[in-house]
Amino acid sequence: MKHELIPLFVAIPLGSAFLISLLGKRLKGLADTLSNLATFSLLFLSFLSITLVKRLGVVVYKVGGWIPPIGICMVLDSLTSFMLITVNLVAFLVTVYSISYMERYTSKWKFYTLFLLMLAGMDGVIVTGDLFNLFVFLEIASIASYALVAFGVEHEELEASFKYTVMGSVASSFILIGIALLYSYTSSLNMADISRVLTEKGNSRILSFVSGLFIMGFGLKAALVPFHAWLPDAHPSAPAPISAMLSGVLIKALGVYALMRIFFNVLGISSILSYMLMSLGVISMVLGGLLALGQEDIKRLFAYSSISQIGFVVLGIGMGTTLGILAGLFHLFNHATFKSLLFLNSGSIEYATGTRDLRKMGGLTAKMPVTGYSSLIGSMSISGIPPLSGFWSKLLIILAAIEAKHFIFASIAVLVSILTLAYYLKVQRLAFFGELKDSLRGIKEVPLTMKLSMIALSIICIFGGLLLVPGIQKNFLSSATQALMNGNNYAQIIFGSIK
Amino acid sequence: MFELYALLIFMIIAAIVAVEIKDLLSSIVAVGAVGLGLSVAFLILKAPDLAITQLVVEILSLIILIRATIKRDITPVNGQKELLNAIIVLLFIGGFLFFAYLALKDLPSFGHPIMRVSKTYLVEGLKKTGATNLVGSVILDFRAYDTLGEATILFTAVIGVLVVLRRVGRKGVGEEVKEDEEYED
Amino acid sequence: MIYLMCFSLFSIGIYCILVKRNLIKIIIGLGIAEYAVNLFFILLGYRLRGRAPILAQDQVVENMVDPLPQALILTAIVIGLAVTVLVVAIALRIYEKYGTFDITKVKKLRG
Amino acid sequence: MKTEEPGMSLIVKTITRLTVGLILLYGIYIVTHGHLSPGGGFAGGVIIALSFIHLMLAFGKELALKKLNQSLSSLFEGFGAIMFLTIALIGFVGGYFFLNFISKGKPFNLFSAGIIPLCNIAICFKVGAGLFAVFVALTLLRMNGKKG
Repeated sequence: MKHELIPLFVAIPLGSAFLISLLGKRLKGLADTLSNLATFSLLFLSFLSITLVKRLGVVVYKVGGWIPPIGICMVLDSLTSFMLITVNLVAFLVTVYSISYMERYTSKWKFYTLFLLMLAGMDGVIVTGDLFNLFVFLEIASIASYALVAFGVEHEELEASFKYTVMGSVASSFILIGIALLYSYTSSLNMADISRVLTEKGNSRILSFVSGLFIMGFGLKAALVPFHAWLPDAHPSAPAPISAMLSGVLIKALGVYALMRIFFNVLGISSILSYMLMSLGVISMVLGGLLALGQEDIKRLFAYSSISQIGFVVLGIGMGTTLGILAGLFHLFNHATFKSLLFLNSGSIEYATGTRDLRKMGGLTAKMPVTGYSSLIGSMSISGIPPLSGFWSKLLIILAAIEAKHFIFASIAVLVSILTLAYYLKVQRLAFFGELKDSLRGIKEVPLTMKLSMIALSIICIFGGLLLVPGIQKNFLSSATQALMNGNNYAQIIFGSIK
Repeated sequence: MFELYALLIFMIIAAIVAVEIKDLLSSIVAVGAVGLGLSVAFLILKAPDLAITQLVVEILSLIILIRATIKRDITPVNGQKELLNAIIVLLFIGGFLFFAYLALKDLPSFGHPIMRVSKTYLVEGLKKTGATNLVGSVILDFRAYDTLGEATILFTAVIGVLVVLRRVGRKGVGEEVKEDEEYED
Repeated sequence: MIYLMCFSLFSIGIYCILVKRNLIKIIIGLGIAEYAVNLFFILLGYRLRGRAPILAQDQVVENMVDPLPQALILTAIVIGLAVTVLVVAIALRIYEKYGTFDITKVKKLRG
Repeated sequence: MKTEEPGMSLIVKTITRLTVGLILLYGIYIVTHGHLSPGGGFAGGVIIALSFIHLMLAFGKELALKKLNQSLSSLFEGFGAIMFLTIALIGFVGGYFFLNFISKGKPFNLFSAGIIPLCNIAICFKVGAGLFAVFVALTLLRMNGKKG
């Protein structure tokens, strides 16, 4: 098991999706078992991949046996395995949650099929080393998510899904034009090869145009602020496990990861670009936070808060310093865990009470202790209360901004953290504390599997700060940061490990 | 290359007609003209595989679009156009085209691609894969992984359509809804 | 020059998506934009007086056009078809719920 | 369209009867010769789906559904998908994902080019069945919309 590990990240979810679509209708329970099995094995493989990277360095897999510029290659480096762990961890816990939650919807097997296809798309995007292949898998994940947003087939879901589909397709066309231009300019599609040719050719106008196209395209997928309009509709409308996946990992895998990979390793980051990313991040942070404050719908509030937190991540990564990238990646991981936890909580509330309106809730902790306390942990973590995980990553982002002499950005980040605390306190006060409303007397705590995954996620939130302990940090975060900081040496590393 | 220019001008005009005409059905027919023009353009550009595919795909999507609109609300939309919105969009497009114009100067000129990597496909395609259709050898051998993705996309869309067209989305816990009844209510 | 014409076609599609207020028109705009992108990619791979990349019996490789963009665009056409089918299905369901394709009348969501 | 009488007029039906077989044959030709001449699994699959759609448009949905109902078509689709992935995985066992593991044969023969024709057939199943299933679903929706 060396190189053969890599294609499994795509083959396992695809194969299970096809099997479920064939047999899921006839055999009851197969869909549940198979998809849980698939996501669990993916999680296991992701952890395995870390040891593999540690032992061998960068691993390149040649699909079909063709040498990379001719064929497609898959690349496993430390950033890849970091992202794989983030995605598959959330995916596994979400599948466990869905076993009971999706009983509320019809056609569970179609849900699992689409879910696994989306997962395959995300893993494919992360693992690939080829630009067009990245686009193809990005489309798989996007199309699956368009359909999943409309899973409830009610008015709002359909409308949100339409909006999401149209904006997502526009983003895809921008990305495709960017790829076409790069192909014509360098005559290659392999990311390492493109990077090599670009360093030889030096800077040119076409590169800045392509950067603009990619920022528009991937920025739309990542919901950075001028391009965020679809997110507050799409994320709340989806079923809760899907909201957790969309907010928790999809926008990161398709948007932020692709941006990082392309800008740092392929195009090479310049100071203008870095400022552009940082200012996009800051605008998203502020606007997302302000809009979240005014929301009454719990899932909508979480969705706006996602925009704000993605702003933090992009700010950290955009700084381009070692500390900044480290902080950004750390926050990315933390946000994946606590935002999916919060969305799962909101799903539990909806499951038990049937409403998403904050004004109709109150005193839920008394009736639903697991949901109540786990959401308390999630909220405290996202608003940066020590010693929970969110505190450490936000602290690091602010420290990195100060270190890089961006004092204005640092102070804005502090202010937005306080803003975050404000609106999460609002959620806690309205939903979980205070008087229990009469209409909610009869509610019960949610089934076991839903509790299990919420508990697991809150444990990760509590101990997330441990990732900064030197021994763990070196293998997990720092090496991922190093992969980005290598910049254009990416090409040499890839071609070096092909032999 | 005169015919290509003529074809592009035709496509642009057809596209403008498709966008601006009030009647939805005529608009769909105009977009069909754009698509078929594209198919001919592929033929001129020596891409017969694409011409066939574009032709059949265009027919299929036209059938689907026409069945979608026919006998539905095809009353023209004549609500007050938001002029400001249109102006902003036009400005944005103007800027986009200007930057595109600047950037396109750096590309290799039309008709002279670099073809560093793809020369290998041409020279070694037959020897390595045994297929005389070199496009076929690229999509199903050199880059078969992409084609797996492509097939998966279509599969995803099919499942997605089936999901979207379900009649009943939600149900109570423990309540049974027969699969076949989902579509027919 | 011909590239720029292709970009104008793309812009028409984008204009249609952003300005029009009818679901079917928006779908049409998506289609036009996608055609333009596909055409652009093929234009990039064209060689003056080139041959189609299909070997004849003599098996001579001479001045053939680039096969790689053709293979990629085949994939892109499929993606376009998939998106179109999905989006038409969604639009039909919206029509069924609201009785109109007009987006100004379809507004349950606030933002 | 009157509701009592399924399908279109007599002329359309007659022409359809004559052409549908040809279209189907053409689709099969395109698929099997995908590695020799333009075309391939995708275009052929769409043509095959179109031939069934043609039948359905002309004769109304009942007849077409009798020949190929929806669950059968989704079965075909899943089958095509699994076949494609299996081809990929067999190559995987032999060393690489998507290794072209069958001998290449002589050029210009129908049986040449290793896995390429097999992949074409797999894609054809998938595309044809999938698109037909989508069309059936859309048509069924339309009928329901009228009722409600």
